[in-house]
Amino acid sequence: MVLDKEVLVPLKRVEIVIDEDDFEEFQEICRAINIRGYTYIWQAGGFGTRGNRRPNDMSLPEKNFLVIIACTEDQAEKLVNSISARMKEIGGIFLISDCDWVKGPKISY
Amino acid sequence: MVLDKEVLVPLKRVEIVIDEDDFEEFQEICRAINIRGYTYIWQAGGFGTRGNRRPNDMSLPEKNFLVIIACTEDQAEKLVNSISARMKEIGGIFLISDCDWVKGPKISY
Amino acid sequence: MVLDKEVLVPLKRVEIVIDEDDFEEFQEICRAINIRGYTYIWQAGGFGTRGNRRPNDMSLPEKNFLVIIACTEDQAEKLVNSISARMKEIGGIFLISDCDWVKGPKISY
Amino acid sequence: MSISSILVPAVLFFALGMFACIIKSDLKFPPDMHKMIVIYLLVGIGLHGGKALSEASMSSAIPAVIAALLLGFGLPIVAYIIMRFIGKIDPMNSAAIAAHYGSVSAGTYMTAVAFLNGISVDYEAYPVIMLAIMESPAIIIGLILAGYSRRVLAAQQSSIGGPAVAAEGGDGHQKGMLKHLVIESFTNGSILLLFGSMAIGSIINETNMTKIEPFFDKIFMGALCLFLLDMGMEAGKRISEFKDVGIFLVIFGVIMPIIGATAGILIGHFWLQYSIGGVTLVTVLAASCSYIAVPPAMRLAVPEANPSFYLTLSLGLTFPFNVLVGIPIYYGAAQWLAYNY
Amino acid sequence: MSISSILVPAVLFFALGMFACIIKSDLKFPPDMHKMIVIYLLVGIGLHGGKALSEASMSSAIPAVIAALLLGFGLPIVAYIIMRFIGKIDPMNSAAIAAHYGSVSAGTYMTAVAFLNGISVDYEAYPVIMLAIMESPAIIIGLILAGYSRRVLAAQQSSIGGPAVAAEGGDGHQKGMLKHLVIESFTNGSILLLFGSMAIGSIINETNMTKIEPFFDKIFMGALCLFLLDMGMEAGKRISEFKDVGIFLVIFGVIMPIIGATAGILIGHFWLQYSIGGVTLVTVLAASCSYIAVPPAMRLAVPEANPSFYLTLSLGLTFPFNVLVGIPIYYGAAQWLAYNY
Amino acid sequence: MSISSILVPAVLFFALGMFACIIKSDLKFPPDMHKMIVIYLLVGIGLHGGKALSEASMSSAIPAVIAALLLGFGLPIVAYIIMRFIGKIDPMNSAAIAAHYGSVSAGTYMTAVAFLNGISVDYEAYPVIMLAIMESPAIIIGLILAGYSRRVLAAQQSSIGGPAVAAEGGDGHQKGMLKHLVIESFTNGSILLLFGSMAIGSIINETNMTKIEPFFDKIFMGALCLFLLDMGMEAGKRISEFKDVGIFLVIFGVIMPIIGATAGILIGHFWLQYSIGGVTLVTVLAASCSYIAVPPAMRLAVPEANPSFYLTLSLGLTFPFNVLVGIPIYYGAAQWLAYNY
Ligand SMILES: Nc1ncnc2c1ncn2[C@@H]1O[C@H](COP(=O)(O)O)[C@@H](O)[C@H]1O
Ligand SMILES: Nc1ncnc2c1ncn2[C@@H]1O[C@H](COP(=O)(O)O)[C@@H](O)[C@H]1O
Ligand SMILES: Nc1ncnc2c1ncn2[C@@H]1O[C@H](COP(=O)(O)O)[C@@H](O)[C@H]1O
Ligand code: NA
Ligand code: NA
Ligand code: NA
Repeated sequence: MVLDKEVLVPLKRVEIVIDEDDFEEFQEICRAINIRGYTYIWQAGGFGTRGNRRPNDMSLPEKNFLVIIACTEDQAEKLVNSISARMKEIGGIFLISDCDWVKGPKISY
Repeated sequence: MVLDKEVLVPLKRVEIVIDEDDFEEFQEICRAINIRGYTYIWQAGGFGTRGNRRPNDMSLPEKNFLVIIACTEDQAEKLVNSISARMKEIGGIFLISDCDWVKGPKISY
Repeated sequence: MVLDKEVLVPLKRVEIVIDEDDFEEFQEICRAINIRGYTYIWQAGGFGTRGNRRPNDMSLPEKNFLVIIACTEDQAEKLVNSISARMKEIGGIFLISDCDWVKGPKISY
Repeated sequence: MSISSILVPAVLFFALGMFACIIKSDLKFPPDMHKMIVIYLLVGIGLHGGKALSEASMSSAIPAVIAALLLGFGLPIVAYIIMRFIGKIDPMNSAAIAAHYGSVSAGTYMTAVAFLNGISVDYEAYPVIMLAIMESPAIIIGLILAGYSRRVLAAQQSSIGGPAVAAEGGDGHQKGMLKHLVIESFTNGSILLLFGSMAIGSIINETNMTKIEPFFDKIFMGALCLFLLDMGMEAGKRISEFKDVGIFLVIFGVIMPIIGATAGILIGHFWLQYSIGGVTLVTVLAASCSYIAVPPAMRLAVPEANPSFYLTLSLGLTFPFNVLVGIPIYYGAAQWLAYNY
Repeated sequence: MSISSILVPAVLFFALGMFACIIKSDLKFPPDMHKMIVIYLLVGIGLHGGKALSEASMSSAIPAVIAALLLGFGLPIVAYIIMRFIGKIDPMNSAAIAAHYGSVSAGTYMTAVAFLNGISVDYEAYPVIMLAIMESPAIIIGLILAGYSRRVLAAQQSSIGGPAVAAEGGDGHQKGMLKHLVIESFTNGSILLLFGSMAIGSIINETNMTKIEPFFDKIFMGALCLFLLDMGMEAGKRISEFKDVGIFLVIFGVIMPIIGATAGILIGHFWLQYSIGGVTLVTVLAASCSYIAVPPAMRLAVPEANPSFYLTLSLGLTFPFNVLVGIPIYYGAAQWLAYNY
Repeated sequence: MSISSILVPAVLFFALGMFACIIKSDLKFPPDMHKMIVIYLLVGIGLHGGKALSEASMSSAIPAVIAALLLGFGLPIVAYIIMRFIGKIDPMNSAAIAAHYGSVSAGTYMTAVAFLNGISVDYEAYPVIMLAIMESPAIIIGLILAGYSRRVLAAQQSSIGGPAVAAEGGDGHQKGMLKHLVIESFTNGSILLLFGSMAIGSIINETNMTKIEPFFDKIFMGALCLFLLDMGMEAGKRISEFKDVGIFLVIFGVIMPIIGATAGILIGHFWLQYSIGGVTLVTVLAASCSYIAVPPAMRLAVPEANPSFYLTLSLGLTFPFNVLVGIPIYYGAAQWLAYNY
């Protein structure tokens, strides 16, 4: 193993796709359960149970937000509890995988 | 293990980078092999065997689509069979990793 | 195991979030340590130790670049050595996870 | 009216846009450019209308308002009946499509204004109020029709032993949705821009109006050309989807504007008694079909309907029909009515 | 000055934008549209000013330059003192906010120009130079105030045994930052556009100017309306954040422009001896508060300060105050001064 | 022609843009703004040209068409020979660069029009047809040159025992590509806009033209300034890449437009027998170098070539050379020819 545990922190990588309109609520949930960092990409397109969602359509623009969160398993569980019940009602997906956080001067997970 | 298997479905996470011009064909392939959901980000930039691809260049705009698919291993295999031969001919990358799908009311994988 | 090792190359998937202004330097580092491919998404928003970063704010636009790199563990280690010390000083995150590269005619890792 | 006088630049640019799309040209408009021009055009038409209204008598605007509501509530019901009982289209798609035909298209209206300008024909100030008013009623009717259909469907299902869940859930949902959509129809961006700039146009004085007219008036017709160039490309994109829509709906997409136009021209001429130009505009409003305000509303309110149906009909068929063929016909008919009745 | 004459279209569109935001309309401007209009407006105002300057005497511009520097360096110090000693605001936020009030807002300036145009009042060419000059000094003062505060804080901490790291690190950092910001204040996009187009406006001949005036002059006032419509929405977005800012700062956001205005009007009238229009513009510059150039500079130079504070004050409070209320008052005061002293 | 008369605003804004880039200003144009202005300018120039053509005799346009094809096919061959045999540049880069110099730049053309307008010099309607026609031939020549080079390279390699795979694969590929590029050259967005608006400009009547002229004609020269401001920044970005390009190509980037200009001026004066203004425009077309249509075509057709080479030459060198220095020289030469021969 080249990269040893001195520089790596094992975390969960959460990936959420959510409707543009629900992103504000998502942010509130994050605040409530004290998520300390996330990255989002607005204007993602996609396909799912509701068919195509095209961010640039003139008549029917539908935008997805793609959110990436590196967090502890604990926080991931909290997120699952606060969000999962509402996912798919409000549309989108919620994936969890493993990742390693490379240590740096500041910590935002 | 905090997050137990009751709420999680183990799936494959497929990540593809493809030229803007080939995205339509990609969508047809997905339809053909019955992929039930994907998310895409248009206007991604990148660097690879063909050098820099800059989405905002005035004279030579080259856009990548970044596609993320959560699917079963079965579907991932079908994707590999239908696409992998053509990848790199048409440019781009094709990655597969493991992820867990957090269950919700609707299923789009 | 459906997808066998004939078509898959196990690699590291590196995911970096970096300030727009530091992206050029990041590219130089990649050149220096001979990274052969990456994909980036400009105009990502996010939240972290410096609070919200909003790419579309009129008065205070702050853009993150989200960079995805598929590379060998060796290269990932070089990246960690060249970048990790500077991360969080210049802002952002640095995640590493496992992935499989689906083989194609050309190789850019 | 010679041939060259009906060669309205805006319409020609529309045709150019469709042509570009059909020959698969790589010509593309930045999406934001479209939004910008729309904002500009709506403000321009609002200011112009507001100024005209401030010079007209307010009380004589009332019939226009009533006519607008009548058309807005009536036309979607007619459209729904035609689709359900002649075309045997399923209820949810019928409701969603009907709402589009009850509402209006500012693009079609502006093209008609350009047409009248090109042949130097005057028109009243009131149709612009109708434009602003007619955006909303059809949305509400669409929602009511969808609610009604859901109940009927549920009754059918429960009578054959199926679950009535959808209708129940739908019912509470329906009320919240109605409230939501009513609020939305007043806070909708384009309606707000239209009403807001009408108000501004009617209260500012001559000096101030003169300062902003070069931007909002003088260059308006030229900017409209770029807008229609883009619209031509948008319409062209939809043509390939005709086959999915089915033959009945394709015919409907041409017949329905003519039915609307007939209602509009009769109301405009016999009741409102406008000039030829004014009657033409009322006719165009009644014949036109929304492609901006209604699609998102129906997507939300009637998720069961297939967006490809209403978008193809509205953008791919009725809009081009009105712009390329309808307007000169409606004008001709208004002229004929004026001379004969 | 009748009621209808102060109904400046640009200001009414600003109000419309705020209204749209308050009723939560879905009206939105493409972000790039804002940037485009800003580029256009800055070039337009620069060309116009440059042409006027080329006809004016250059030596009489010197007092304007000195006045601009005086206001730019002086006002932020005044603002800082008020916040620190009356409001007990923490030093870093005080420094960052102070910088905003020392700098200027081209949007406010242009609205004032539109106001004067609407009532056909002339003004001197020099204030546009002041606009270009006043963007930068306050940034430097902000940085100096922050550096001073950091040292004071560090001294306090070390005297109670805490680490003085921040101040040390801060010190070397401070010098690099000062250099960086000074360079930046000359290469800043909007300053460059202003100075650049002033230069171009002053050297091109009449024929060439005539060719580009339809674009940069004739349609200017109309385009300004769309700009202010957007600014209204931007300002509206910030209103909900008043509560986080605290009562003292809200009051400060109204008092400080009045203090600036007082300084400006006195300098404009007694020292520069401009006409009523010119005095109004100088007053507006002194009263206005930056929301474009200064925020990113302070974010970089004073990361300890809370951006929500300075943005809410500048965009949500002082800008609307100046546009809706301030400008006519400043004009009235300039008029009163002119007739009485 | 006094100094102040050659201070064309558009050119000055170009210089300002380059300056902004050189001093590393943070001034940036939204990418969509560039695209919008380009669409607007192409339509404007097309409409204007179309109107002029409709008043001119069609048969006398034929020599212009032939001249355009001659220049479009001939210049890239000249360029290729110079690069291959004098500069010893590798064949694929030579082919790709050659294609750029055979094609034209609408931006350069419009700057020349602005220059002529500024000094009130008239010009014929035909050069705008040449502009539209000359975009494509060079692309085809570029492809043919690349195909030829591939075969030569393959022959060399196989004679020294290497594999000839590239050439074989390249050959079938080549034919499909040629067809693809020929189709593309007719469906290309800017060509379509030019031809389309020329057609529209030539068929609409006077009344209709008058309605759209304020937008497409009156404000054209001002909008062109913003376009060139942006082009200045784009050109400035490329300057740092001169070193990678090598000394020969840098010289080539200045010599080649002069060679093109010489061909153009002789054809324009002796064969086409245009006025001074018309000859200047033909000269500018021949001297100009594509940076919009050709780069993507060459990227596709000649992937072996280094894009940094042709972009740096075209955008960073030849475009600024023509805009800042070339146009007045070409005009002076045309004047001299007119008076002496
Ligand atoms: N299996 C999937 N993989 C990736 N993204 C998905 C998947 N299913 C749904 N999505 C995303 O979630 C959005 C909403 O899904 P839905 O609500 O099912 O229409 C889609 O537009 C996609 O962007
Ligand atoms: N190793 C890699 N990691 C991430 N993205 C890659 C990698 N290699 C290629 N790409 C992406 O694929 C695009 C096309 O690659 P290529 O066809 O090799 O030029 C690039 O512009 C990148 O966006
Ligand atoms: N835990 C996290 N997960 C995902 N993204 C993060 C996380 N922490 C920080 N980021 C991203 O990194 C950017 C800079 O972080 P910071 O420098 O901590 O403000 C943020 O704006 C986010 O986009
Ligand atoms: Na209608
Ligand atoms: Na100030
Ligand atoms: Na040429």
